Amino acid sequence: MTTAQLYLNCLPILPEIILSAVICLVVLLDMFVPLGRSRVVCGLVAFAGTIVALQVVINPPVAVEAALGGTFGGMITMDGLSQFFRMLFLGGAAITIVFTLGSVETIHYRQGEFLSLILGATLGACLLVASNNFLMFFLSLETLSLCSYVLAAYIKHQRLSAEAGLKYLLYGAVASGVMVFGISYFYGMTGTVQINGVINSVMIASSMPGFNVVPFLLATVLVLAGLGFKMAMVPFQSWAPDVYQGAPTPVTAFLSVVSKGAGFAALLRVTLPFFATNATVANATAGLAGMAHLPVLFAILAVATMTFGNLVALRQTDVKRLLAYSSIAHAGFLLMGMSVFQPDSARAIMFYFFMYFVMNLGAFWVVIVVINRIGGSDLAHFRGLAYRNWKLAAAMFIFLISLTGIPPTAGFVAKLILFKVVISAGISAMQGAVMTPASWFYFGLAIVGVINSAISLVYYMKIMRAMAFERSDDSSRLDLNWVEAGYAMAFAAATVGLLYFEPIANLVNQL
Amino acid sequence: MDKMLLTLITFLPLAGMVAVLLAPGKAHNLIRGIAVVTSGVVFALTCWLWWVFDPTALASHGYDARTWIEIPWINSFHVYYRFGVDGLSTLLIVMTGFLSFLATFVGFSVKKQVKGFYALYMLLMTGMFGVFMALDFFLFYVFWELMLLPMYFLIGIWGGPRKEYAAIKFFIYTLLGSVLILLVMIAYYFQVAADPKTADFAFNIPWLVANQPFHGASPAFKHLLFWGLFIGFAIKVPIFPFHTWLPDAHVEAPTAISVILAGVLLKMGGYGILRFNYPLLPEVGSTDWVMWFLAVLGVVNIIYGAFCALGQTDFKRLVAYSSVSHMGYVLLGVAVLKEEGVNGAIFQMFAHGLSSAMMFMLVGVLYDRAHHREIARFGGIATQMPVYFGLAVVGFFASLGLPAMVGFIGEISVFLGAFKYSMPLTAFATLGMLLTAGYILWTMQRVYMGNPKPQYAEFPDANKWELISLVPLAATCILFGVLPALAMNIYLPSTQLFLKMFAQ
Amino acid sequence: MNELVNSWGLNPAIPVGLNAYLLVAAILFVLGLIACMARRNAIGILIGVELIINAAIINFMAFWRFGGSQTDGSGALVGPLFGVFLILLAACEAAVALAILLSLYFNFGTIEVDSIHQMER
Amino acid sequence: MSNELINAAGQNWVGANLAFWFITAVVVGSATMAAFARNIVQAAYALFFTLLGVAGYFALLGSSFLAITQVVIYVGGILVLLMFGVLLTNRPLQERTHGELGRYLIAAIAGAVLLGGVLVRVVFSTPWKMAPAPAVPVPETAAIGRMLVGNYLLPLELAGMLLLLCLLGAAYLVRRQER
Amino acid sequence: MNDQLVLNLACVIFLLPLACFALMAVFHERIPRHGDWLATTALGVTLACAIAIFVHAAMTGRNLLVNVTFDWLPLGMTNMLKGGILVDRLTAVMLVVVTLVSFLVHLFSVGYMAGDVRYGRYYCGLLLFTTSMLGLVLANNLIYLYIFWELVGLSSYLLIGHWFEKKSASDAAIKAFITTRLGDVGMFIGLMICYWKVGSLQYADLFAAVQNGVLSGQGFAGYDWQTLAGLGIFFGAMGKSAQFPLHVWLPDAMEGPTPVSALIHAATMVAAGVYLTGRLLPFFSPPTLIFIAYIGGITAIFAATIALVQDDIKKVLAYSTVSQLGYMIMALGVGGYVSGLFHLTTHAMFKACLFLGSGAVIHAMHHEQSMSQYGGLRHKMPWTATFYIMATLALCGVPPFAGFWSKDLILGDTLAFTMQHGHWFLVVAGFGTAFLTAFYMTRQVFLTFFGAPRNEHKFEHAHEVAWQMLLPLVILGTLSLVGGLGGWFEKYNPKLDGITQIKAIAEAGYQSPLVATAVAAAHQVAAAAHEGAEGAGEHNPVVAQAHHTAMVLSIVLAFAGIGLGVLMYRERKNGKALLNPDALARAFRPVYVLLWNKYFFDEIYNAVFVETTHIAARVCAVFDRLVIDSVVNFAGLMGKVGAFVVDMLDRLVVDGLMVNGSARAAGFMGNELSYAQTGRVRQYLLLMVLGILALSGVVLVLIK
Repeated sequence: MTTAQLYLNCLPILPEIILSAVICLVVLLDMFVPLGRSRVVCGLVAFAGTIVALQVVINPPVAVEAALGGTFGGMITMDGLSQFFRMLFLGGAAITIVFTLGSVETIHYRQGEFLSLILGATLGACLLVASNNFLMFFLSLETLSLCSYVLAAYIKHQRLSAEAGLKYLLYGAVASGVMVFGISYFYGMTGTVQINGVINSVMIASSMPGFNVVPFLLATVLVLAGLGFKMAMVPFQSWAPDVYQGAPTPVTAFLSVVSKGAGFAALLRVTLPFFATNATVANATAGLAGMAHLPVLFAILAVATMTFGNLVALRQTDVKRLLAYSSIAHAGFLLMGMSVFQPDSARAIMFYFFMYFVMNLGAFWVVIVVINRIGGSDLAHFRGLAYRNWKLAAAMFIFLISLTGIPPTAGFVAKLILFKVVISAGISAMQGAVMTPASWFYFGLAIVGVINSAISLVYYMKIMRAMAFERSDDSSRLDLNWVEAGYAMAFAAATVGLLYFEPIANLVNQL
Repeated sequence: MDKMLLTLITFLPLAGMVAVLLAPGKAHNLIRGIAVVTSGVVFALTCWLWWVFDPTALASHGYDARTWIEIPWINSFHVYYRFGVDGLSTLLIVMTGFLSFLATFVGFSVKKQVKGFYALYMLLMTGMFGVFMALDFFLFYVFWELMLLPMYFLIGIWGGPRKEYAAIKFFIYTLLGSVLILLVMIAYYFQVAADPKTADFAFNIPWLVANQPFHGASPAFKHLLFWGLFIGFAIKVPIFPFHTWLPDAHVEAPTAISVILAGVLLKMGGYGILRFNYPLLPEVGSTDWVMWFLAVLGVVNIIYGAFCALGQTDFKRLVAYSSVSHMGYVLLGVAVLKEEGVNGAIFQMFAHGLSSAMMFMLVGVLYDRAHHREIARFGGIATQMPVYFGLAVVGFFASLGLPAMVGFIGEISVFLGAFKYSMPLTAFATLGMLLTAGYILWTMQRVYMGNPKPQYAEFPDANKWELISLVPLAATCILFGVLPALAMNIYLPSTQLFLKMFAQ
Repeated sequence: MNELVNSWGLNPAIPVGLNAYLLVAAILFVLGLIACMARRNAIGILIGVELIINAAIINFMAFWRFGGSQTDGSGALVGPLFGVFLILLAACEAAVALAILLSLYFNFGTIEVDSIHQMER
Repeated sequence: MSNELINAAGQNWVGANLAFWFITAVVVGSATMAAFARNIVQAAYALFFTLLGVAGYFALLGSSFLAITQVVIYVGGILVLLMFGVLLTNRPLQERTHGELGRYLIAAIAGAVLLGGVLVRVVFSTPWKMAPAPAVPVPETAAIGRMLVGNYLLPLELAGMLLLLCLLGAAYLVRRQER
Repeated sequence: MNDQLVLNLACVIFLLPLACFALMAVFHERIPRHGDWLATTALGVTLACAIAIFVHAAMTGRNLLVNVTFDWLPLGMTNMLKGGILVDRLTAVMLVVVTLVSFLVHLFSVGYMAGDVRYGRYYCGLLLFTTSMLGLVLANNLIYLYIFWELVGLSSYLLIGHWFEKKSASDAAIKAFITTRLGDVGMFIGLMICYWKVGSLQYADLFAAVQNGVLSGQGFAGYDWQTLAGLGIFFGAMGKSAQFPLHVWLPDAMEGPTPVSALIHAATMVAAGVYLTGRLLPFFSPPTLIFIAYIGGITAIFAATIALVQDDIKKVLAYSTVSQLGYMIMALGVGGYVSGLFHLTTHAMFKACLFLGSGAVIHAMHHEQSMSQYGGLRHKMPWTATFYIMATLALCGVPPFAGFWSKDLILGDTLAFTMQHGHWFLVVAGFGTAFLTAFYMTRQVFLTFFGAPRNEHKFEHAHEVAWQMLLPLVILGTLSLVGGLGGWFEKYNPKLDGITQIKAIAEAGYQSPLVATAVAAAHQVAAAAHEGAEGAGEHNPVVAQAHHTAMVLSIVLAFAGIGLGVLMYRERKNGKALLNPDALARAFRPVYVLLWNKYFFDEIYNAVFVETTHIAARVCAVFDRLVIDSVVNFAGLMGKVGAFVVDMLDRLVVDGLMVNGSARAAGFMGNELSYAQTGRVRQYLLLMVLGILALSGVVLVLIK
């Protein structure tokens, strides 16, 4: 590979290169900057680096556009999907860095390592969504995972954090082992580890008569174990509540957004070719390519995930843990979109994720502030918040409403678009005005989704109730600094402002 | 300027909210001042709307052309920022402006968290105006829900002893209703957006009404849509048996909010039925059994609500049930699809807005002094508070439907229309007139009459803020009872357009 | 071709076939899972994970070997490359795991996973 | 097709096949022990033999490079790391796998074996992608090297980054004193 | 004096009290003397205007003076309820009656109500009443009539309940309002029929519709629309005029201040029902008229019997009023348009006088109303006694007092009708009532003014009343004497357009299937009415004969009644009457008890209507809380399965959250599911493997 080739090949991954450079820079800075200032200096550098990387993603150099499509011999691919998610991941990383600066949880611990691990995890996530090769895919995933393990255990003198690290590590190690075992079967079946190659040959083979679908689906299940672990999808969700609760809150926010997003991005990356086929459960006779099986599989997973998340969330009293279950439930909603293999549904998933990104980060920021100021994330700590600081409470209300999916918030739009996709699949499966099993299937799925939304209202309301209708023993005013209040308001404004979702829709439609 | 009018009316309260939020939390009078000024300006603007609105010159889509505003908003989803008014909405908007202005003064009795109260109150105003103006289904739905949230907190934080229960019940019920509306909206979206030629009209209410996208659909499906919308709106009205949220919410809400709840929010149900339910699905609405069923339901509402009111021991609860009874006239008037009935139903909404608001204010005045609402524990108030009693007579008799007051006009008009539809049913419904008189007089006797009780001897008569809110209502109650044409003329052409849909 | 897949080494003319390797890998995989689920000691669980990873590498190598041992083209050298990277990842994992376990040991005084459940339900 | 294979190679596979079975015996046996041994130290020792055996497989499958890597990194690095872990965290109390965990163990075994059954079924029923392989393994070390600086440059660099990060993280976590 | 001036005067008559009311309603606390002089003066001016119109009407030969119509309530683009003013001879008479009595009552109240706690508000009530009553009289359509009809109900309610500290007063107020509103509901139904069939509520349009047969279509239960509408409207009149069986409110209404009783419950408001019946007489179909006549007859005799035994001075007068109103109604029912309305006019005069007189007595006796505490008052208050006795004689029908002329006319009309068409009950009721009336009025006069004082203490403090109270007595007493002279009303009201219409209908061959017997009578009724209107039946020998007979008989009966009263209640030297009333009461004990308890009507109504309504209300309220709230709304909403789900949701959301933050139903499931989260990482791993297994199972199932 000549230098010129190398240069050209490297251009598309410029953001990742920048990230790597920033990682090194942060580590070095952390050694030389006086202790007291390290937090701010390293934080700002990391933040600036992330923003620069984000800028490069949004406005790629001209040459990148020329090289868009593939690089390093098809090792990675640059398309709308990867652009979109890289943007989200980098944004998420930047916001997590901000959260870290605003949180007191990690204040007594070294920042250089923390920030580099965040950036490292982001690097893994970015490469994951872009990778077109299972080796690259797995390696990126592990980069993300390994950094996350350490991050979860970051408050090393705290038992909860250490326990979170342990659970995350053990669960993740097994899950990724299972996943790589599944990947090996894919390789065995198709003779290649290029993702598009694998999928193409599966699709070709499946159109042949006598195609044996069992190994393919088994391998899919094994791979799903690894991705499902990242997405916190039932039945691979067990780790999530404990880890979310135990990890430092900025890390929890990161996990619930970037890590989960990486899982979905990877899933979309793997299944993307199917979305172009316009296949639905309706044409069940067309074998694997007709996707009679995957939609049902994903629908089952979706229903199980959202129902489990919502029902168990009902009994939670720790807001952080509650949000963990809520994020499981949201994974269920996202999976609902996966059961419709149409281009629109991929867009709807991305769209939903964007909204989820905003509102969930906002909610976690409020949790961070509450932990900072009141000292815990239990419901009791939220009591009377509306009277102690209305700005924070108002912001939290907006996030909770949005998470429930009630207008006028981003969450409503997200759910609307998602349900629209599911229902329209049901309608297109109808024959004239006659309902077919497939349309019943999709309508039923939508109804389950609506019921789940209603259930979710209950536990979100529990937080609202604690904040507005109850009083805390300590009713002194809670004075926030401008950062704390400002971020909360900014996220709240974004959550409401995203009601004007035209730009996001356009962004997603570029896929 | 006219183009901006609707936008201004809707979003000025939002600016007021921001101003309230920026004010220091301890400066209660400043906050109240901001609220009064904002709602006052908004009320002035609504009056201006009344002034510029010309009922005889409606555009082809049936709405006032001068104030009509339509801007693409979210192209990918065919959502428009589309505001417009016809006679019906103009009347209700003016009423809303009027009531929310007066309720601002009523809110002065709120002593805790004044800032939060008025901030949410302003937000609520935006929601209410938006609902009456939005002619884009999506936009309408957003405003519809927007109204729900501040209401939830206004009841839940500033309410009475069982406020939480009431707030949650209100929230759940109305949310349930709006989910049904949402489903119908989505159905229309799918039907219209499926065809690229019409996709851009997916949420365009005037277009949907004019083009009837489900014209050829199976009757069963149309019924599904109709009843989905109907239940969604019926919960808000509220119509038996979806009314049980109302007594709780009204009773527990602070007075100012009860006023808004009864005065404006209930009208949204009626407005929805008139604006969406019937025009979108006229074939269903004019089906024989549907007309019968809804008319009977309206009568049940009237009679049942009156009986329930008669059986109450809580003053405010009684007033709440009287709302159930009175809103039955609205349903009865609409269901029979006669000109008199529909006009009467609209007037009844207006009248009930004034009279029930006034009754809630009256109850609130008493509650502020006695801190309880048990009818049995009152007595002799008329001797203690003569001015207040004088106003109470006006308020209660307006609600009773006494001629020369607003309540009468709505009732008589609805009855005259309904009578053309079915004589026995209407004759039976007139029993409601009697029962209404029964519970109102009986209540007045127990609360106001009798020997003055020593524990209430210190009650001061109505103060100036209470008078500011009560006297204009009393005046309008009489004014529009004597000169109903003032209000009626504004929406007659719109009603005619509405009825044309059922002409076949 | 079938022989190549199904050979169990009984025919001296044919090398041990693919299925034999896959079977061994599956056995290792299952044993690894059992170790993960049954061991109370966290390091025992890590041992299980190593078994699973080894099983995966054996699969890759076997598929590579019997899929043509390509040395060029897009699928070239997938087996050894995957193997190398997986070993590398296992090393990273082990390092991180050890660090976390030590941190845990400082906090709890044990690494027996059953006694570590501060958070539940 | 297989005849062609033999003819072309002109090779006798008896030794290799015997080696396979020997290695298999060692690997399965020691892996079983690694999974079930009561003592964690025993399990670690058993793992040692498993890893060595797997290195043998790699040699049999034609990648001496990977076999050596396995021995050097896995046996020499990872296993030693694990042993360190065992020693650093071990207490006089030895691991037990009985008592109240018996039922649980059975569930684990049953689940894993069932999954294994599915895997075996799949292994035997799947038409794997096959191609005739060169009878004599080609020397692949140089090719791997070329690949690593060619198309696989990116994974290599990422792996470097990953190692750095793991080092950072691990070092941070085990450092006792903070600032 | 042209019609424009008449119209202006009519407007003044209506607007002056209204303006005065509005002013006083707001400012009565600040006006000196709470504005009593203002109200009285205003009424004086109004009275002058009314008299001007009356004189004008009498002098011109025309019946109709003013009929102005204007738009009021647009019910649609084309349907319009119109308002309007009508001034004809009947209106002119009514205006004078109303303003005169009202003016005098205002004046009387200055003395009677002096020092009352709500003095100003009392005058507001009087003004509101007067305004409404004048509006009622001036309306040229049923809707305006209905509006003011209800408004007089309101003012009646307010004035009866003037002393609302007394439970009995507020009870009576409610009873009055509800009972009359019950009648109004019927009237409203009649209105609706008219609007539905005719499309207008103008009197003129209604009469035209009757002539055109618009209302002759088959209606409900075999009756035609005209009958139904007529019955409905008459039901309203029954309520307002306290006709059997809606009479129960009027005696109770005596809880109000006595001047109010005089104004509202004797002279004007209760007569509104008679006015309405007379005004719409051409509109009523023959069966309706028969019904009206019977209701009137029953009421007349029925109330008179109750009045025989009452002890409360005002109650006697109240039942007397009911009885006399029955007279008027009966007269209208038999077609005696002139006689009925004539009696309305004269009755207003002497009954107002009686009430004000009783008010004076009550005032003098320190609000003692029981006649058993009176006696011998003529010595203390001679002027009052004089005019009270004059009014009594008028009521008894002694010539030449006012009552004689009108009552005689009624009896004559009834007799003539009966002689021609049967229905002897009416005659019996009419003459019986005349006798009873004379008797109980005599009883009252003797118990009150003659004999020895039975309560010495109160007697000692009794005194003649002030001039403000005496002057109205003088005026009204005089009018009782001269008010009916020569049957002027007959001359004044010679020809009425409506009456000719009745004839037209009758001649058109009216057919009603279910009341065949009534048909024949109806023809005759119409004819008789026509004849009567044509000048006291000079052309018809039967009618002429009837009138002569009736005159003789009525005079005889009046004196017989008075004589019996004297025998029973005039105390001789020994303090005993010739006939002992107590002995009589003992002899006819069951009858006495029945009468004393007013035929138990209050008790029956209470048990049947009031209690059942309250029970129903309570049941509804409880039902609403318990049943609707929890089950029916959801069952109705989503059917059985949906109900379960939503009910669960409701319980979980509303109750669960509200009570203690633990959701119940779903919370339970969540609780169970949460056992999966044991916190043990090995179990997590096991779950993962089991999950993979399960998914594999799903996959295998999906394939097969």
